Amino acid sequence: MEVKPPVPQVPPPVWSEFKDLQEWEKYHQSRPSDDKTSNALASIADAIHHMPGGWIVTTSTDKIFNWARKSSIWPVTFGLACCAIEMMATFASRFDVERFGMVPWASPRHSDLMIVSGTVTIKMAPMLKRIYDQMPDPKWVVSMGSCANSGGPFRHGYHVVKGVDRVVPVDVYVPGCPPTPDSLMYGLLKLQAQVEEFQKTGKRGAASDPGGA
Amino acid sequence: MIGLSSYLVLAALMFSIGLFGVLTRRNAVGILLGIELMLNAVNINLVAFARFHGDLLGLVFTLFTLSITVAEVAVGLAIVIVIFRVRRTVEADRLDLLRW
Amino acid sequence: MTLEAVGFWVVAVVLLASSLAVVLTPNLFHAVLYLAAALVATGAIFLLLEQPFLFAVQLLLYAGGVVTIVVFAIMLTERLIGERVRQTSRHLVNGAIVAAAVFAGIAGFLLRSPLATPRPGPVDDATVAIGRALVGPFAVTLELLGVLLVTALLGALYFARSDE
Amino acid sequence: MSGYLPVLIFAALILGFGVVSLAVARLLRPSRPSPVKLMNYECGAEPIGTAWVQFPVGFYLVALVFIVFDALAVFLFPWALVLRVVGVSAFWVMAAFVGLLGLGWLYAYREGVLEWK
Amino acid sequence: MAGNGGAPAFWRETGQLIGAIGRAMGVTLRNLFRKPVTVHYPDVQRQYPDRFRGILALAYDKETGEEACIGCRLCEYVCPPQVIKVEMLKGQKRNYAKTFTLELYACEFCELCVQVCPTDAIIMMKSFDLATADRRELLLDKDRLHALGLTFEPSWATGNRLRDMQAPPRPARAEARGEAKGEAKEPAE
Amino acid sequence: MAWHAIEAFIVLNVLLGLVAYVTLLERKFAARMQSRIGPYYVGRPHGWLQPIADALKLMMKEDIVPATSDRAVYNLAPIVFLVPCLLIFATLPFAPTLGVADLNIGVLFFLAVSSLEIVGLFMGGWGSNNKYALLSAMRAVNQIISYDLPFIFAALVPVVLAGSMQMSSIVAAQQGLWFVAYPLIGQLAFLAFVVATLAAENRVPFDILEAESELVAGFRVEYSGMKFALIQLGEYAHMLGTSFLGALLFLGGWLGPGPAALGPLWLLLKAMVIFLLVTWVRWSFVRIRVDHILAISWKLLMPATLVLLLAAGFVVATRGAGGG
Amino acid sequence: MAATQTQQVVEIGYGGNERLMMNMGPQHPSSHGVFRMILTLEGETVVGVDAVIGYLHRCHEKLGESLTYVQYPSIASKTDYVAAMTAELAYVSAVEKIAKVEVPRRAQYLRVIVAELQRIASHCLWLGTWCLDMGGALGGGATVFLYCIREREMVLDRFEELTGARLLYGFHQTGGTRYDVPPGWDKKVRETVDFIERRLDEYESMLEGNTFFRVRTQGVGVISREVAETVGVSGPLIRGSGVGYDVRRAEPYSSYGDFDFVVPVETAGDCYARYRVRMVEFRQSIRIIRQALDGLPEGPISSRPGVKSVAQVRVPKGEGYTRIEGARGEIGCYIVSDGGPKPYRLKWRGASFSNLAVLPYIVPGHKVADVVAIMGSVDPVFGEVDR
Ligand code: SF4
Ligand code: SF4
Ligand code: SF4
Repeated sequence: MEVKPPVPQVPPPVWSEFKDLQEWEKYHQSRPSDDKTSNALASIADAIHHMPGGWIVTTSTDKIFNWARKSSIWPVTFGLACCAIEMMATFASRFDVERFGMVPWASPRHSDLMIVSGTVTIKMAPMLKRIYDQMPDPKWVVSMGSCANSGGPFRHGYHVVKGVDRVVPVDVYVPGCPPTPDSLMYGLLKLQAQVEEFQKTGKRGAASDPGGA
Repeated sequence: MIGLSSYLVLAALMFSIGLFGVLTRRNAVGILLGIELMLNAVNINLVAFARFHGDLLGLVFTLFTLSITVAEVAVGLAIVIVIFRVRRTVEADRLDLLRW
Repeated sequence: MTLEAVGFWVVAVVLLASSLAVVLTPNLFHAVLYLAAALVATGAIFLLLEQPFLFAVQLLLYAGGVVTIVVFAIMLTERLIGERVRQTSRHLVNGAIVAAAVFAGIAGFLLRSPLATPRPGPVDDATVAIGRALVGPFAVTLELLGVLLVTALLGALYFARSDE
Repeated sequence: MSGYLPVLIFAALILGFGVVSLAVARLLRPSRPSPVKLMNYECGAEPIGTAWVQFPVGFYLVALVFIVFDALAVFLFPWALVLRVVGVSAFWVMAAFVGLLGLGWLYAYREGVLEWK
Repeated sequence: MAGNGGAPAFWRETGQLIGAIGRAMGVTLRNLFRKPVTVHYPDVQRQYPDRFRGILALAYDKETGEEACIGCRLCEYVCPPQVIKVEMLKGQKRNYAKTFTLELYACEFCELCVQVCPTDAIIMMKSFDLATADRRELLLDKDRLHALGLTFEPSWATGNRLRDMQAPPRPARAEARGEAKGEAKEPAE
Repeated sequence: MAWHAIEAFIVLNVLLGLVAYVTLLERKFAARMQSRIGPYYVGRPHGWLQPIADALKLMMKEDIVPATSDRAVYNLAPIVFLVPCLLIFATLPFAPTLGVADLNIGVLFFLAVSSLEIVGLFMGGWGSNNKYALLSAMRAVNQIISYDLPFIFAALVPVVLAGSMQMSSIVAAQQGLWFVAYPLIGQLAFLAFVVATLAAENRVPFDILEAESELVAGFRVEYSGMKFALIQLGEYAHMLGTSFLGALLFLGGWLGPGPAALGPLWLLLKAMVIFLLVTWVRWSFVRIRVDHILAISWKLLMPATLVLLLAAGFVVATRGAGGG
Repeated sequence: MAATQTQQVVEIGYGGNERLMMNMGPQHPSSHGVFRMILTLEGETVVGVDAVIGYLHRCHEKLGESLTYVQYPSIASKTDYVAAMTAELAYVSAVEKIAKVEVPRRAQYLRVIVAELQRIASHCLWLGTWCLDMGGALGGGATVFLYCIREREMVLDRFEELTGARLLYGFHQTGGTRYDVPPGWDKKVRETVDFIERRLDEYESMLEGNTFFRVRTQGVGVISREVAETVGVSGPLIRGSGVGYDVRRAEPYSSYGDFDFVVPVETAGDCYARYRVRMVEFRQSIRIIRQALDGLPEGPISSRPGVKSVAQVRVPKGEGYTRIEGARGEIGCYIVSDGGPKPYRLKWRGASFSNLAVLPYIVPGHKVADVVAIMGSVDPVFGEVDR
């Protein structure tokens, strides 16, 4: 059969027709940019960077640092609803995220990543925010499943937060209800790629990069 | 050269500090801490004498003192606990059980 | 200065500082921690006096034991937060005077008394010697100590449990 | 004495390692405290009251028994070294000592101190 | 732990304990020598079964190569979280979807839209790999849906097949439609 | 002096590397036991860069001092915890003449220093002003003191048999027969030693201290970043140290076939055997409740080891010779 | 009766110690979701427990009233998301009851097969998480957890082959099921259950005779028969307390009458009894699955045509309540219909919700460590509690 492959793109005006995304633009949390290193180090690095040849030092150390961050992302075990069961399956033997250096920890103080797995309700949101706040910087959030992305099947409910990004800044959205462990792992790899890109500016992964992880 | 007298002075200082603690602390546990310090000072003395006189007795004696101190603390604290139960306080000023 | 002298002064300073802290700090929990420091420093003094065995015993008995027990006692009796932790001390001046007087007395005595000239320490392995003494001449003392310990244990247990 | 010099150096090195690594980390890490972040962690809920409260006596009783037996352990060390040279008499001395403390243990056992509740 | 039922009970319990310790450690030891069940994800992809319900996509008509959706909006109506928006474009021979948007970030992957679609236009893919850093990217428009349909492998289910399978009076028709092609591909573990 | 410093420095560094890789070993071992693969992609194959990545990352994590904590105590605790945990290696020789110091009170030094650990632990638990942490610290102190005694008594058995507290002479006394092979006494003592090790290291089934499911992460629940790393390091170092001690006391230390130069390797191997044994147990059991833990220690293990010790003493005293 | 009992336990061991209020949850490794317990502690002993629920209130009942009979089943599975098949079944059979729809035998057998497979999967998860609670994430508990999840994956694979989804299926529809079995599926199911049956022995050898495990569970969290009946717990909880109540037996639905199985009953009422009950249920489920696979009739899988439009299913005026023996107990679904395509009123009776109500009766007096064991043995699912 003959097909004319259409160009994949999201025409911007389309969003405006969706209340959800209008509100997303309005409410979603953005992240402060100074959570990477101490200011002292930043200024030192800046000084080195401006010395002749100094950029080699700074970029390579930056590479190493980002590699370390990327290779040891510890998620906090935080399950909310059905997606949490799949998250558990992802941590379990068959999918074993420890291969990527991820060790689930119970305390947010030891963790770098919060996988919001499930429906965030209005009652839960402050708790979630607090746990997020209590994680030490730099930290990341993966929104797992439709509920965390936007409220999902329950988004018309009166007690459901329409997307966890209204509460905490989200780095990766994983679609699915629930996403299979494979897709969560895809999302986590995607996150790793983002963390690796987490350059001196503290910039997170580019928005317009749907393809490569 | 650090001689015997240095150790003895050190122990004496420590003893005085402990005594000061005993006298000034209000809290019974605090007083016990002071007593601990004093006993330690004594131990230092014993060991120092044993060392500089080449005498084994001091060492054995220290060993015994250490153990006895332990027993002392245990009983002392138990008493403090009892007092606390009875009086609901461990402030030494108010411990006038023996007065009547 | 020899190494030993340096060691002595360092340990002495640590010891006295932490002892002072024990009696002066308003926070009882901190006082206990300072006591632990003082006890370890005392152990170090033992080490300087070439008694490693006593040093180890000091650590084993005190750092592990007494501190534990004291901490527990505090937990039982006094809340350490809020107003009550800042326990004030009483008779500060009087206490200082008495303590100073005692120290002066001792120091004066020390200065006057003829101290024997230092002799080399006891046999190199003091532990064995202590062991011999314990099972030999001091055997009875040891048993008496056992009686004492048991009595203390029973008494303490009895007191602490009396009205449970 | 001099045998302890390496130990001392070792201890100093360890201390140095701890301090230096903390210092390096201090240089590297970001620091963005906020009131919520500095709140005590309690499963995401707001902590109710303080943690510093009194604890029951059971904790103390165990420590008490421990202390006494720790004192016993202290005497065992020199004893262990001289057993061979002194012979059976040494054994009996210590056996009696242990037996005495064993009585205390028995009492504690009977009293249910070791139950720890 | 020491039994309070006298000496025999004590020894029995101790024996039991030792046996239990042995057994438990035996189990872990046995598993130590089993092959790990882990699927080495980025290196090896798990084989999805044929009916896998992954992300949604739009298909082209098998015969004509035209886009299959006729904009009938049945899927829009049936979708429980109401994530599909379709506008119909009237044509001469047939109708088209003028716009077709799917808010994948709210979809619950219930396959109802696939089931109701009369022209097998909306289908599901055997993949979920659409994780993204921007939520707006999960708003799929028609072009994107078509592109996804070509990117991933479609799963078995289409509207007609699903309805055939459920149709009460004609059980034989499902087979005739070639339902059974290569179903049992997925290995047990 | 300089030589000592260099030697100590080398030992410390080797030690830190060893500890780091012991964590990896445990992770891989546990993963295999659980039908998993464990760290793999960080330094493929088999994630040999994982410990380094973890350490680096933890170094770059923000450090949080809770506002209501006892700041000084909280900040000092990791170091106070770390020092004894690493200092125990000071007296462990890796070969007859290799090590920081082969003290003549070796075993006692080890026990005394490692008993200091609870001070740091309690400081951490107390300083955090966190309920989980404090509860965990209370439990931990209780547990550690309870198992200290069996541990001491079990470790004393080889001392009695060898008639010395010096590590090297204990090993030398095992020339003919490893103490673990000493009829009855050796095996029982080794068993008690392993159990007490499990408890002293807070390993499952005795891990009520970190009891993830009850107390989230135990006394270190509030620690983040490098302080957390130091605490973890201390725990693993203690674990490793105890394994080495076990290898020296019971498994004949560096004795083994082959030239003497292989000694350290043998020792490492034996220590790893103990370590893996402990790990194996750890990943096979559910946790015991705290009161049972104490009951096991006080009612069973403590008297048993004491009796065992006396028996060993009797044998040595009557026979006048140890080590078979 | 029950009240006095609680009173009794609360008063033990108050030795003038201060009480500590400690939060457990909502983010807690052992809270099994988003449950918050405010424990009042005395040292380590729990003297009071305050349960806070509602962190996962997802407006299920309201949603059920605004979605049609066609749409809701897939959302019904999100109530008890660990055992989605049974939750869906409850809703669907309530609709069928009001509409008086016959369900073909093949569909009934399929429903039984998936329900029992689901029970196995759910119990696997229960055993795993329970051991995780008791054994620590860094210990043997984690090992059992991973083993259980490993075996659960096999069941999920079967579900995935059947419906395409791993956790929430949308398998049932009014009048039957939506999916027929793919070729070769029954053989694979047989292999799976055989395999799991063998692995069950392995779990039991890790736990059953293990004294560590027994002291953690025996005599812990005892639900007396009276309390069980007063509070209205169901499922393994009530069967662990000596009441042989099982909806599959008491009121057979979906052809459960055709099968031969045992309803396990234990009388001790403690965590260990509940563990035993569930372990037997594992095996009984396997037995039922084998029987159902043997007798799986040919024929249509649905008595109604497949979904073609949103308002396809209309139900006459009326009301109906059905109950299903879910993995956690009796799941009830009550529907009032006003004759339209949507229910007028929908009410869930979540098994976990009623089971959770027993906590204040059994938790006080235990240690903190026992709380997690009790929580695990109650095995709540918060989608079902908060709905
Ligand atoms: S996205 Fe789906 S699976 Fe995940 S929590 Fe929401 S309803 Fe449950
Ligand atoms: S799968 Fe379900 S939720 Fe998703 S678009 Fe289709 S009908 Fe809507
Ligand atoms: S996808 Fe199918 S159901 Fe939806 S509008 Fe197009 S043709 Fe109609």
